[in-house]
Amino acid sequence: MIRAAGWILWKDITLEFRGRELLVPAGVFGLLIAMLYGFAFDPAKNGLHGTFPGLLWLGIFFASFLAVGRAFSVEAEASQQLLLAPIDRGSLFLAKLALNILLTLVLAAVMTPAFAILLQTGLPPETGTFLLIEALGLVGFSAAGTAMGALAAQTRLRELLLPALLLPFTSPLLLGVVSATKALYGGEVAAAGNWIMLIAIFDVIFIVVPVLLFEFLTEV
Amino acid sequence: MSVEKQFLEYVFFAYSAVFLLIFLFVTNVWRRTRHLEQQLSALEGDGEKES
Amino acid sequence: MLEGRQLRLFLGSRAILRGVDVAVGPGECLGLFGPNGAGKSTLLSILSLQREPTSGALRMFGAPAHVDDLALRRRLGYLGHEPGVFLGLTGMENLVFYGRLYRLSGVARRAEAALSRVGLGPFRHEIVRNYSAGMRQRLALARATLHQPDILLLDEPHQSLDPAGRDLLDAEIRSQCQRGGAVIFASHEVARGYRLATRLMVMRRGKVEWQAEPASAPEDEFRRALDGALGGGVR
Amino acid sequence: MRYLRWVSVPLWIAALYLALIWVPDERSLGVSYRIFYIHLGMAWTALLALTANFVVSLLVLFMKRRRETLDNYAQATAEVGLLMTTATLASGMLWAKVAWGAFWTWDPRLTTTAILWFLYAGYLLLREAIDQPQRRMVYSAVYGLIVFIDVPIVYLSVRWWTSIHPVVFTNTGINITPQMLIAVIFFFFATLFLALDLIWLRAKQQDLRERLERMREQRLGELGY
Repeated sequence: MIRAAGWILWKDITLEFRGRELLVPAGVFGLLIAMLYGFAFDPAKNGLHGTFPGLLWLGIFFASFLAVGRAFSVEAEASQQLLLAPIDRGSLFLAKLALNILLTLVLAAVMTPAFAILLQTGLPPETGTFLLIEALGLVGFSAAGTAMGALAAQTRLRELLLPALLLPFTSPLLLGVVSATKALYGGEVAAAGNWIMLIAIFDVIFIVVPVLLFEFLTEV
Repeated sequence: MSVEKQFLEYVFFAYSAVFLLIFLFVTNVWRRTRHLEQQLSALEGDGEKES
Repeated sequence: MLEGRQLRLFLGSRAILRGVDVAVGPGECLGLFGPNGAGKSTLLSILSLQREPTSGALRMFGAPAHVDDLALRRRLGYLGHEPGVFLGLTGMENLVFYGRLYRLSGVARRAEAALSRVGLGPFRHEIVRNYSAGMRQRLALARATLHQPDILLLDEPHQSLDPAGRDLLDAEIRSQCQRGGAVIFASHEVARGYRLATRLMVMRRGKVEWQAEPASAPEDEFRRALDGALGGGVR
Repeated sequence: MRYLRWVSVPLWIAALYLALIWVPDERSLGVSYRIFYIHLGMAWTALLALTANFVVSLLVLFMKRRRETLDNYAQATAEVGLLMTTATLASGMLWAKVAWGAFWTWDPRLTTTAILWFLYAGYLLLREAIDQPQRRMVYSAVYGLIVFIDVPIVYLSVRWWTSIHPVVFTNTGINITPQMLIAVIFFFFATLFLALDLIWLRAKQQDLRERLERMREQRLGELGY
């Protein structure tokens, strides 16, 4: 199961390196968001420290939508044959999950510094903890996004349906990551720890439940 | 305007809002059912004519 | 090798297959013919374990066949309407990828051999997006036969192939049968299909209308049966 | 099921009489607290309808037979659940304006209920967007199992987190007078019967649609398509 997932991931990364169909549009969109926020909120005059965590995470989530929504469409050209191969259905989910985690991590790595510079807030203190929050948050977002992307890919509306399916689920995650980041800016590391726990629970639920249910989805 | 009267208005709004929602739902279901029944009887009618 | 009895498929209340009996043995090549919407592709999708029939019994190699039987999937090869190859990978990479999923040994060697067999040897390191439709179909054929399946299922394989490619495909099908494998193909190619198949089956509206062996049925009889199926509708 | 309405209508009349006239005004909120009855009835019924949707979704995935009928009920329960959640939110917002001075606050219970609304709106959108009946059935069942996570969270939210939303049943007992309890019970059963009626109506309509499709199929067959 893991080996097959590895090969599918290898194929997707090769495709992404050659075509750059996911990262480049999503990355450009992410940087544009930072710039537009800068225009709209005028960071020089009103300090944005209070709202920065919310702005940053919404930006990352919206940009990630573009990448996560397409992850299953990449397969569209050959999904039939891939499903005919003697591989466990769970491995396809795992491969897509790993791909989405990588994509969103790269996006966040580009967007976070850009946001910190353009909105003139700087990174929060306890940068190590902040990176942990980013990693866990993006794992959760990718897990939920992969599950909902698998559902949405088979509908008439395709990616258009994804926001309506995914955003309500990610609201507790958004609350978690924004609150944790805010706590870091306020210097309350213990409070951030509690929020990190919530994010971790979200991650576990959205990795385990879809793996269990994915079998049903590929049957029809 | 007394507070009592304002309270009464809110109660009225709340109940009528809920009833309006249910009314809209029911009429929608009924309208669609009617439509389906029409289509069904048209199909059945055709069948009898030809056979 | 493969036997389906009274296969039925309903999508909601729509009947796509209405009780089809189908069987192939070693060395046999069954040709499915009929108008669009007759259920040929649906039948092939059931036989290739993409979906379960609503009712009916499907057996392969002497045991009941189910969608989730991974060992069984390795013994089937399927070529559908779409080539099922990744446009961003080279021909070689495509075959190696599929070979890995099928857990073949000596993947690179096998892929090279398969590519030169379908005449794509010189183009093996070129990205598939630059291939023509005929080349993609040849690659798809190499992909479907890479793991040397016992049963080969082909859905209108002649489409989008150039004349040389068609001959190549026919040779591939014949060698599959000579090896003791079985082939089921769906086609609109009347003359070519008649020559190729060891048994002919004409379907219409989810049922088998007519079937015979080419040895006992002259080609014009087959054509009459097919015309009946094609013209029986409203067209 | 056809006699449901003969119980439902008198129940509604009784419930409305009890809640709007019979029960005396509350001390601090006066007449406005009477929104409470319809709010509570709708809220409980909404959660029950969505729980029914969860059960039906489970059955769809694990039963072999009669799945199409079950699927009709999945559609019906989700629609009625969403309708009643909407009614809960609408009546709740009006009451909040009176009691808390604002239509909306980011209280845990309000937040989780708003999320609930979006989740089931998504459920219905998903159903709408899949044409192939088998796939619609399985996909929406899987989604229905996942979104149900929020239903117990809505119920428990006031108990887990500090919330300004009032709670009727707590570990220590019932927080309302016996008179109010009688009206609450009547209102709850009135809305419950209404919900059953609506679910039945909607599922029956789906049955009709399927019959129509079969009929169409058959007629097409007769015409030689």
